[in-house]
Amino acid sequence: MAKDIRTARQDFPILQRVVNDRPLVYLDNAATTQKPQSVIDTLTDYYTRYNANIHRGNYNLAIEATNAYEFARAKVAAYINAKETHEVIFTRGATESINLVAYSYGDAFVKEGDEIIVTQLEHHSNYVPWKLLCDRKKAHFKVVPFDENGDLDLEVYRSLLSERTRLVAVNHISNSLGTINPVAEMIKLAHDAGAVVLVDAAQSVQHIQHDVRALDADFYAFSGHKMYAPMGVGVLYGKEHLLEAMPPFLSGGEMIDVVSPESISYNVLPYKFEAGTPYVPGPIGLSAAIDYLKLFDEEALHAYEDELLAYGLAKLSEVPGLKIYGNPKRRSSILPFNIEGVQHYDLGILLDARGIAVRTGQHCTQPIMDALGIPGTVRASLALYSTHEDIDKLVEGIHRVLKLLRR
Amino acid sequence: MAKDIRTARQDFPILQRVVNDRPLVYLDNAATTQKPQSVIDTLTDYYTRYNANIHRGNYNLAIEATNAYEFARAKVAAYINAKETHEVIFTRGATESINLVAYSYGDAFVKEGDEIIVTQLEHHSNYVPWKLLCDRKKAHFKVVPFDENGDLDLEVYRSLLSERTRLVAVNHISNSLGTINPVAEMIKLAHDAGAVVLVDAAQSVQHIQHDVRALDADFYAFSGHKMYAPMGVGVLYGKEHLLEAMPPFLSGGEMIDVVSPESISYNVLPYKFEAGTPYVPGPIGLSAAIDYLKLFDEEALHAYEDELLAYGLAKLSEVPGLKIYGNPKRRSSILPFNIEGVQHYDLGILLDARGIAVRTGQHCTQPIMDALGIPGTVRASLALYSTHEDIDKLVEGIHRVLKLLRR
Amino acid sequence: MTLSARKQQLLEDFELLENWEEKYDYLIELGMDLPEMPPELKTDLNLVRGCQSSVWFDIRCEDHKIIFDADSDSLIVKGIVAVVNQLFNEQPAEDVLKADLSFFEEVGLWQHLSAQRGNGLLAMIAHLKKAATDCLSD
Amino acid sequence: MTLSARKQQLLEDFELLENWEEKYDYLIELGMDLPEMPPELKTDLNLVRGCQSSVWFDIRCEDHKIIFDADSDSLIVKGIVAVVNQLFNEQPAEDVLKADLSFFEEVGLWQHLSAQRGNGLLAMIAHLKKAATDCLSD
Ligand SMILES: Cc1ncc(COP(=O)(O)O)c(C=O)c1O
Ligand SMILES: Cc1ncc(COP(=O)(O)O)c(C=O)c1O
Repeated sequence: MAKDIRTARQDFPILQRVVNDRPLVYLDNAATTQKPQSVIDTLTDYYTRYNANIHRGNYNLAIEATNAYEFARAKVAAYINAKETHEVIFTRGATESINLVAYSYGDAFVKEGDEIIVTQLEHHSNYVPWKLLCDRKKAHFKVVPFDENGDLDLEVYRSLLSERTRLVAVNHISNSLGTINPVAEMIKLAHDAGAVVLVDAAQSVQHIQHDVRALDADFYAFSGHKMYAPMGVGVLYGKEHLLEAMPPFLSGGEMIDVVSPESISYNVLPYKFEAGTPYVPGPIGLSAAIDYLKLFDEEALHAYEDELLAYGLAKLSEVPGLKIYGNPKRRSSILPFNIEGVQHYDLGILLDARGIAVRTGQHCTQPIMDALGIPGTVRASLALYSTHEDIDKLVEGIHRVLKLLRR
Repeated sequence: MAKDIRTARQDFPILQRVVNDRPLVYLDNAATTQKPQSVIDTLTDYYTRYNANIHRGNYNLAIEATNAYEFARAKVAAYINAKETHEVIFTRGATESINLVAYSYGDAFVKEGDEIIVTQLEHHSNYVPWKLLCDRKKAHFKVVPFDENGDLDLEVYRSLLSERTRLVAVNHISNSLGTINPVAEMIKLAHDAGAVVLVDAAQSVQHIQHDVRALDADFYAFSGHKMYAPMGVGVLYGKEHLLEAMPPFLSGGEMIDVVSPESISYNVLPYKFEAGTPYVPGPIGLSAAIDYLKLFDEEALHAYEDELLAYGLAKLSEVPGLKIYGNPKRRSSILPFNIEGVQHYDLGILLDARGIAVRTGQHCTQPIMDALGIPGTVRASLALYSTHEDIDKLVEGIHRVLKLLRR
Repeated sequence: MTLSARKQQLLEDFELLENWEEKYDYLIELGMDLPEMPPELKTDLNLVRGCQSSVWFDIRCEDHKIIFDADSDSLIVKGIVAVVNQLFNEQPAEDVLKADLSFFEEVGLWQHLSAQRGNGLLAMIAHLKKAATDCLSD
Repeated sequence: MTLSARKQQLLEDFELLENWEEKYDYLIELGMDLPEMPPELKTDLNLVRGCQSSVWFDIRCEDHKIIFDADSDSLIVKGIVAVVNQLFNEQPAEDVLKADLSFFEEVGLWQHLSAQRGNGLLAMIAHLKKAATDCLSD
C-alpha cells in the first residue's frame, strides 16, 4: 500500500529543528529540498561498508560500489523512462549537465549564423551557457518572452523557429514563477523545424511528469538535491544517437580507452562523459531518494501538492497589499510575491527571525525580474512534506512582520 | 598532544569489515582512502541540522551552511598555505580542477605554435586534457620521459623548456610508481622560461609537503577522496592574478553578477568558477578530514608512512620472481609489482578472495605501462592507517595465491 | 562622541537584545533615526553593488577623513548602514582602511550578516575601504 | 551434450563451491581443461578489447552456428572463457543473440564478474553477439 503523505514529515530529521526558538518552517524547497533519513542512512552505509573507487577495481568493495553505482543509473533511467541505461550521465547538478551539452554538443554542432532559442523564464543556468555559446560561435541568441500571466508567448516561439534553429533550451517549470511550460508541444514544434531541445527539469522532475520519452526530449537535465537526494549529484539524459555523436567534455581517467602521445580514443557511453573519479555515493543516494518517492502513490502526491499550492495562493491573496506574481495556466509549487511598501529582503529576514525560511531576491532569474520591472520577490516554495500548517504560519508570520515594519 | 598513529585504525569503521570471511586488508589507498568516523558524522550532521542552498539564502539554515562552506575554504587555504582564501576553488576532484585550467586558462592563453609540457609519469587526468588542448589550439604537446629508475629525465625537461613553453603540467607523486618528482625545481626552471606550472597533487597532498607558496605552484589540483574526505569534492588552487585573468568555465547560477540578453558580467573570485549549486557538504567534509589529519604530528606521520613503505618494499622483494617497478630517488606510499609468469589480474582477484584489496591494471597511466613494455601491474598503496600487519598479510596472501596458480 | 565611545554605546545596546527579532527591531530603529538621503544623491554612481536592496553611499574625502551620507530602501539594511555610519563616518581614512570588523563580531552580527549576501554588508565595507584608499592617494 | 545439459552440469558444479576462493579455483581448472589456442590465431584482429588480460576469440560462422576457439593469458579469465565456450560454442547464432545472461546470475557470477571491468566478460559477450549478428546477416 502506498505511504500516506501526511506521514512524510517525520521522515525528515531536519524538520524537527528549532530555529530562533521556533520550530523550523522550511519553505525554500525550490532552492534545495531536505533529505529523508533513508537517504542520509544510505550515505553513512556507503562510507561505513563499501566505499571504493569504482569500475577499475577487481576487489569486493569496488565491486559492491560499482554495482550500487550502476544500479543507481538503471534506477534513474527507469524513473525518467529512458530507453537505454547508458543515456543517463551523472553530473554535479543541472548546471553542469547543461554546460556539458553547451560545450560538447554546442561547440561541435552549432555554427556561425545558427540560432539558439531560450526563454525569458530561464534560470541563469539555462540561459548564460547558451548566451556564451552563441558568443563563441557567432550564433544568434533568441529569447521567447512571457506574457502578463507568466506564460510563454508561443506565437513568438513559433515565429522564431526556423531551419536555422539549432537548439531550444527551456525549463519545464520556472523556479521563479512556477509556470509549467508546455514543453511537449514546444518540443514537437522544434523537431518539426529540425532543432533539438534541452529540457531543464530542475524544478519539475520531483513535482510533475518526468517521462523523457513521452516528452520526446533530446536532452533532459536535473539536480538530485532538489528531489530529496544528496547535494552534488545531477543527471544529464541525452538520446543515444546524440550522445554518441558528441565529443567528450571533461577528459582524464575513466573516460579513456587508449592513450598515447599520438592519439586518444574514448570509452563507450556513459563513461565517455564521466571523467575522473565520480562522486560514487551521490547517485547511490539519488537512487535511495527515488525509492523514497516511490513509496507514495504518484497521483496522490501530485494532487496533494496541487491542493497545497492552491491553498497557499488563496491564503496569501488575503493579505492586504500582497501581490502574487504571475497567473499561469498551470503552476507548480512556487509562491512568488511582494507586499506593497515592504522591501523583500526585510520581509525575508524578519520571517527568518520567526523560524520561517523563504527566499528573497532574483532567484537567479534576472531576465524575469527585469521583465516584471522589480528588483526581486519573496518566494515560498513547497515540497512533499510541506503542510497547510506551514502556509498558515507563513501568513501569520507575514502579519506580525508587517506590524514591525509599519510602525 | 598529538594523536598516536597506531590508534588511527579504529577511527575508520570500514576497516572493521569482514570480506570473504576474512578481515579486510585495504591496500588501494591511491585509488581512494577510507573515511574516519568524524568525517562521516560531519555529513550526517549537515543533512540532519543545517542542509540548505548557500550564499543567496538570508535565513538561518542557509547562513549556517554558508559559514561552514566558507570556513572550509579558509581551512583548505591554510592547509595548502595559499595567500588568499579566494584562491581556493571547489571542484568535484583533481580531474575537474585540471580540466578547468585546460579550458579556461588554456583556451584563453595558449596559441598556435605554443608548447605544453607534461611528463610520461602523468595520470590520464593530467595528460589527456593537455593533449586535447594542444589539438584544439594547434599547440605542441611535449612529454618528459622517465628513466629506468622511474625518475623524470630533467635534462630532457630543461631542453624542452623555451620561450614557447606556455604551461608545464606535472604530478608531485606518480600514482603508478610512487616517484616523488622534484616539482619545486621544475617550477623554478619553468618560471625562468616564462611558463606557468600546474601541479597535480592528487597523490601528494595527503602524504608529503603541501605548501603551494613554498613550491611556488601557479595551479595546484587535488581530490578530497584520496585524503580521507568525502567523494565528490576536489580543489583547484590558482594564484590570484591568474584566476582573475581567466574567463569563467562553467556558467549559470552563482557565478553571475548581471545578466541580460546583451551582456553578462561575472561574480568575483572564487564564485566566478563555482557555477551552480555546489556540493555544500563536500568541502565541509574535507575540512573535517583536514581536522583529522591535524590530530597527528605531521613529521611523525610522514616518518611512519616512509618506514612502512620501506618495510613493504623489503618484504615484497623477498618473494621469488617478484619484480618491483621503479627505484626512484624518493618514493611515496606506492608498491607496484608483478610476479614472473603470473597475470596481474589473476593475482589481484585471488588476493581479493582472501580479503586483500589491491589494484591491478594500468592505473590510468598507459604511457607509463607502454614505456615499461608491460600490460599492467599489481599496485598496493598505503594510507596513514596502513600497518605492518597489512603488509605481512599481503605477502602471505601472495605466497598462498602462487601455490594455487602454479599447480 | 569618539569612535570608541560610539562603539561602547552600540555594544551595550546590542547586549540587551535577546534574539534575532529584537536585534532586527533595534537595527530598524537605528535606521529610522538616520536622516534620509536627498534623492538627488541616490545616483547610479553612488549605488553599492551586491545587495538585494538598494544601498547608496555618497562619500567625500576631507582632510584625509571619510565623510559620507548613506541610505537604503530596506529598513534593516538602513539599520546596518546606520551602524556603519556610527563606526566609520568622519573617521580618518587610515582608520577605515585598518578597521578590522571585530566590532560586528563582538555584537554577534558578523557571521550572521556576512554570510547573507543580500544585505550587502561586505559590499558596503569594500566600498568604504576603496574610498579610503582613494582618499589617501589623492 | 545439449546446451541445457551443459548448463545443468555447470550449475551443479558451482553449487558445491562455498566461497570465492573455491569458485576461482574451479574456474582455473575449467580454464586448464580448455585446449590452448594455436599461437597463429592470437592475432590483433582476434583480440577482445576491454580486458586487463588478453583475450582472443577466433570465430567462424557455419550453418548459422557460431563456432569459436578462445584463449586468455589469465588463468581466471581463461576459466570464464571456458564457461562461455560451454554455453555458446557451436550454438545457433540466433540463440547466442537471444542469450540472456541469467546463467551467470544463477551461478552467482554475474554481479561479481560484470562489475569487474578487468575480466572482460561484458566485452566477450558483446563480441560474440556481434559475431552472431554478422553470421545471421551473411
Ligand atoms: C596522480 C593523479 N592525478 C589525478 C587523479 C585524478 O583524480 P580524480 O579521479 O579524483 O579526479 C588521480 C587519481 O586517480 C591521480 O592519482
Ligand atoms: C529551473 C532551474 N534550472 C537550473 C537550476 C540549477 O540547478 P543547480 O544549481 O542544482 O545546478 C535551478 C536551481 O537552482 C533551477 O531552479
